[in-house]
Amino acid sequence: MNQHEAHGSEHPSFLAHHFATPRQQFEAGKLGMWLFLSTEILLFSGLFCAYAVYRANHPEIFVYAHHFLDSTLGAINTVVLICSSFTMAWAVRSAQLGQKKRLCVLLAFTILCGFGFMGIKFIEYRHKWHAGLLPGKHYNPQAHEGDHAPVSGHADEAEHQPTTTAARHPVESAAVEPEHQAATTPASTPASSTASEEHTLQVPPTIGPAGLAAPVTTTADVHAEESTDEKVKNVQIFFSIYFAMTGLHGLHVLAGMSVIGWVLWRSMRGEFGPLYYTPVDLAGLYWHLVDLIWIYLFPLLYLIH
Amino acid sequence: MSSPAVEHHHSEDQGHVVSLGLLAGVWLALLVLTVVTVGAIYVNLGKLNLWLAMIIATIKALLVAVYFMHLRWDRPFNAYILVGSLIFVLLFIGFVMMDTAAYLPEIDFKDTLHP
Amino acid sequence: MSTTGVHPGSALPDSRESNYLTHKSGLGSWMMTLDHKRIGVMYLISILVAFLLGGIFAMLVRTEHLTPKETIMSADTYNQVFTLHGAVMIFLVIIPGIPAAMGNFVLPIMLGAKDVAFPRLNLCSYYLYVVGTVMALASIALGAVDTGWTFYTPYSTTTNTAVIWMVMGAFVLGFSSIFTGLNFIVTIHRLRPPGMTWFRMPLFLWALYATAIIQLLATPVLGITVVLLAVEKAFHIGIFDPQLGGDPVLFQHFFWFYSHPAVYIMILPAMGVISELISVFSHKHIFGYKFIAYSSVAIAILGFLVWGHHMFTSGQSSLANMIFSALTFSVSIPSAIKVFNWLATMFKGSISLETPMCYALSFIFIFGIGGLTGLFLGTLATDIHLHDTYFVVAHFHYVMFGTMIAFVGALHYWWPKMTGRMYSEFWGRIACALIFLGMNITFFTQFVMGSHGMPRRYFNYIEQFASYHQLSTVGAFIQGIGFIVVAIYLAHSLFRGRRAPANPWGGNSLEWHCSSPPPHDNFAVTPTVGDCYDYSGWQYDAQIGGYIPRPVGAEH
Amino acid sequence: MNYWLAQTQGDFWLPPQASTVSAEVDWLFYFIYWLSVFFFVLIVGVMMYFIFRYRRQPGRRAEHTSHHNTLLELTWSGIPLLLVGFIFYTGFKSFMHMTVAPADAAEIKVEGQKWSWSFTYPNGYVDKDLHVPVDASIRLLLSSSDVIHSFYVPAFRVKKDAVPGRYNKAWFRATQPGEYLIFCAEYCGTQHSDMISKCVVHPPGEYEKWLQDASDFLSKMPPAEAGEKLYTTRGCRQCHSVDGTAGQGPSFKGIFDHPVALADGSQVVVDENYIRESILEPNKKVVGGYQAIMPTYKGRLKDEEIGAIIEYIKSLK
Repeated sequence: MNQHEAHGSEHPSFLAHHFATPRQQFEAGKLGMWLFLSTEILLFSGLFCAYAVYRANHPEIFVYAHHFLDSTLGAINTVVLICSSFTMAWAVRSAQLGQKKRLCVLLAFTILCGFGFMGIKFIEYRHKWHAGLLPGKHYNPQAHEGDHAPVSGHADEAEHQPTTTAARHPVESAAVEPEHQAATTPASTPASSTASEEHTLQVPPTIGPAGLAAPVTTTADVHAEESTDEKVKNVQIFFSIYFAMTGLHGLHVLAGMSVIGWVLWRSMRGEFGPLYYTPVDLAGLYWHLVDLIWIYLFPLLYLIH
Repeated sequence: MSSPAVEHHHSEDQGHVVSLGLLAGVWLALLVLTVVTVGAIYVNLGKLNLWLAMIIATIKALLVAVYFMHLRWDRPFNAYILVGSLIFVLLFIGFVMMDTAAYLPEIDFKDTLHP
Repeated sequence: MSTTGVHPGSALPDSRESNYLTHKSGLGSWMMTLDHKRIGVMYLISILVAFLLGGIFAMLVRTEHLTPKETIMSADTYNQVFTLHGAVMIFLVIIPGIPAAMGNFVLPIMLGAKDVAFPRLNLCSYYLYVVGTVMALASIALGAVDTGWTFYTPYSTTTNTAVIWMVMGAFVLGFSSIFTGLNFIVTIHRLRPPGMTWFRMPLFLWALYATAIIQLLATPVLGITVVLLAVEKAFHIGIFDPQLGGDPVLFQHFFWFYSHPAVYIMILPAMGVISELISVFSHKHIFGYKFIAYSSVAIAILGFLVWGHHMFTSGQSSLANMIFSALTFSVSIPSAIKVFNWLATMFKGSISLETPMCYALSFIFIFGIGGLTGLFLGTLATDIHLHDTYFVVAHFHYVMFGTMIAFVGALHYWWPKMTGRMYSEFWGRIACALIFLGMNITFFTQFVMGSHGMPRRYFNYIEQFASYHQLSTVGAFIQGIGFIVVAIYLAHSLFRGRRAPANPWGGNSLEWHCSSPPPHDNFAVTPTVGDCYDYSGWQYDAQIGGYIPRPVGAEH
Repeated sequence: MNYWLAQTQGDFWLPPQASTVSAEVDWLFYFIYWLSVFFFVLIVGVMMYFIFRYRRQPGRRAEHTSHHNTLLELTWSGIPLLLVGFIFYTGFKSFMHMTVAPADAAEIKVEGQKWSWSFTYPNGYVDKDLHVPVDASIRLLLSSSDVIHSFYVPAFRVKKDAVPGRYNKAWFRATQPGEYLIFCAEYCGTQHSDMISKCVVHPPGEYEKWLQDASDFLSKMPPAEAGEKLYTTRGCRQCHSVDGTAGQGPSFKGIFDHPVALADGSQVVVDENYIRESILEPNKKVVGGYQAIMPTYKGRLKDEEIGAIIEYIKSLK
């Protein structure tokens, strides 16, 4: 430190006063980010713990309920996130090499992937909203007919709006339904729109050979749904965990997109180069962690055997 | 770490620059592994399916952490943080699962009396 | 060993005109400051205000118990008041107390750094503390909280009170705590000046480092727990609700995975302070430095493995009971190591009973009782009888109040450094004696009634316990008077106190090498570091009422 | 109420011993106690001695001593380790005695609710107090219908949480006839501290008589009084007050013979038939402003019992 202070004028503008060298500042930032990532891992560990406990003790709930998830969409989202991670890592490389234009393009593409991910998530949530596949008390597989779609695609909002507050307007939703189906679920046919399904819940088959997920058709009785769900009780627990996990993860995706947006803005101003690219690197670490968590969420929630 | 020393004094303040080929390779590997994960559910291995999925996910996670997150060229301490926090996660989940599995009969017993 | 920390002269400029307090003035310069010392002072003020609140709640609880039936409040009010007392004292006072207020102020100076690694994050963490505090306290106006600070489900999810505000306040406070811990770890790793090796760090820094590990790894689990609780309460998702297929005991696992390690967030920094005080006021090198340092880290790690001992009667399986009980005892060993090392430090020392040392010795006494009564509670057979009685209440107050004692001791120790003023030693010792006496009267009686079966959180109690409760209340009032005395003479010292010398106690860690109060960026010249427990380089100077560097070559 | 009707001694630290495990627990308590006293006196004694012996005096300096001594450190780590190892082992052994009930134990179901206990005896009779014969093993099957409670009898050294959604088990064998207090030890709300019941330990031979008498209450008591007993023991009290305040369900006070508005807008007069129907099919005609959450009592209350409850409601003017 002593040496450096002798040449105070050489203190670059990006170097905070209490650091002696850019290297020290960079490594401090990196260590700080890794520590923060460890707290994120522990934050998610609570949900993984809840998942593990209920799955170990009641595997039948998970086997039954996961058929309601569309694993094609899950797989697409996995690919989207992996691509975004790749472009993010590439962006860090571009920053290191001082390729400003490429850096901006790659960051923008990464944010775009984030939007794609959230868009698909929105479609999935909306489908569950319509089908009444909601957490806890709101789990009501018959309620698919005519509930309002959530106003926004934000993970938490979809999760947080109790069904009771949504007014029923069959006419409006009828107009919405086919559109979202056609646009979003090419490979599967979620049971959500036809009137004949008023009391019949058809489990959407997952992708691939029919042998895997033979469509289970259950006749759900309004008064005693549990007895007809093939004796599978407490299915709502699965959806509580599903929404909690993907919801929290979705929030992290949004946070990551905002951070990358901020980094993108600074990149466009030309703040980063071979000497200083710490924010790009740290935002990248965060984004990769979000990807990492999804890598586990995908098989745990969508691919249950 | 095992990284070639040449890379390091490339520039004191710049850190390691990962080659584009390596990044693309990791990316492709991740995509292939995703396909493998999805494909693996068509093979019926009973309980092993879960473990297989977890092993593949862990390989993917390692690829991301080691290459995309630069752990290979980073100070080892950052890797220790990651591993350390995972150990605490396992402790947490492990203890809780051990206990809930052991008291499960009390809950099921109640269920059978009051269905 | 014989080298003093800093070569004399260079480190003792007269900074009366320019120090961190006078560096800039105006409210804005405080609100937006990035200086760790100012942030530490702001934390200190906020925490003292919270302590006043928590203390008032405690007094209300004790006053209510003057008679077996209703004395001054209804049962519902009582339930809210003890909840607030617990939540305020734990989340707002004891957890941030030593690390965020004292640690922020002295950690970078002790280390020889100019600031913590991330000053902005540090300020952010302070404001998160403020926001969290406001949210938690807003619950009073929005319908209060009556769950106890443990928020056990399904009570917390069914009660008709503002639990969501309180738990979301705890969530925000958790992030404040996480950021402080993160800052400390990075600072210690990356900002050590040349010569400051790991084993030259003062033990207080080791304690803060160990604390920060817990803050980072345990607090996020509290975060997810309270978020799930809030979501459960608002939308009935049922993860903890048996009616929806959930499991209330699972909540207890989640909660204690944080809240047991949190106990060590509270006690470890206190132990770090005591290690400093005992050595400085015995004027003797700390004994067993490495064992004390390692025992801090050991406590931090082992503290994660014992949470189940809060759940011996909850329906946790016998297998888990056995494992958690066995692991619990493992924590007692590093704690015992520290106490024995402190005693060995005093051996053949030159012990002066200045106010901070009075607190340090009180801590050993009180922590001795608090630690030893932990044995009753870690033991399965006796815990069954004692669980959820006043015995537990007394036990954790002996430990937690020990932390407060250490906090007040630290406050007195670093007060001259922070404010540049000395306080009255006479009143300092009187107040310490009052607090010590009142504390023991209050809580020792609670051991006796607890072991007789008086359950905790009782509004009414049966006649047989009346005399114990009344004695306990008398003790509480004595403590209250003690704290009022402290407040008065400290406030007085701010305006009328004697100017503090740079090194009033003869300590040798780096904060005593810079002026009182310290200059804006701590060290004009980065110090070279020696053995911070070697006091031979200082001699007392009666004229300035403090220690000055011993002239080179002088005999000692 | 006298705290220890049976036996008022007990000592400075612990309540009287009235179950088979008490002596074992107390022995361990005192073992830890005296060990703690020893270490505490040692630590504080040494500390006081040092404060006095090495107090700062003019002309005296701190002496230089070694800064560490590994052998010493290992000694004062090792000895406590051995001691706590012994404490753990003994504690665990006693705990297993307290946990595993003998095979011949009679079973009583305990249900906690805000804010009372109800005890279901093997013959199906439900009482708000616990009655047991002396020198007989009793296994308790604990549960809760709302929040967590904890069953605690200090004199028996027994405590176990009553958790909703599951059965926890506890057992004891009382050794002294008399009455003992049962506390709720897990915080459960407004009247947590009043959730106190009695455990009556009957001398040999009297328990059976008591149970027979008590089970016969329907024929012995006036119907309204029997109804009141059922009201407190069978869980009506949790939701329905008798003083006019609205709980989870409507208050019983002055409800009989009066019309109430139902959730669907229609009206019904509260008479014998409506009450009977509401007990057996509670969610058919729900009073407006309340949720349909009451469980059915079909098969859980006998016809005479329903009759008694109706009489009790009638009596609440």
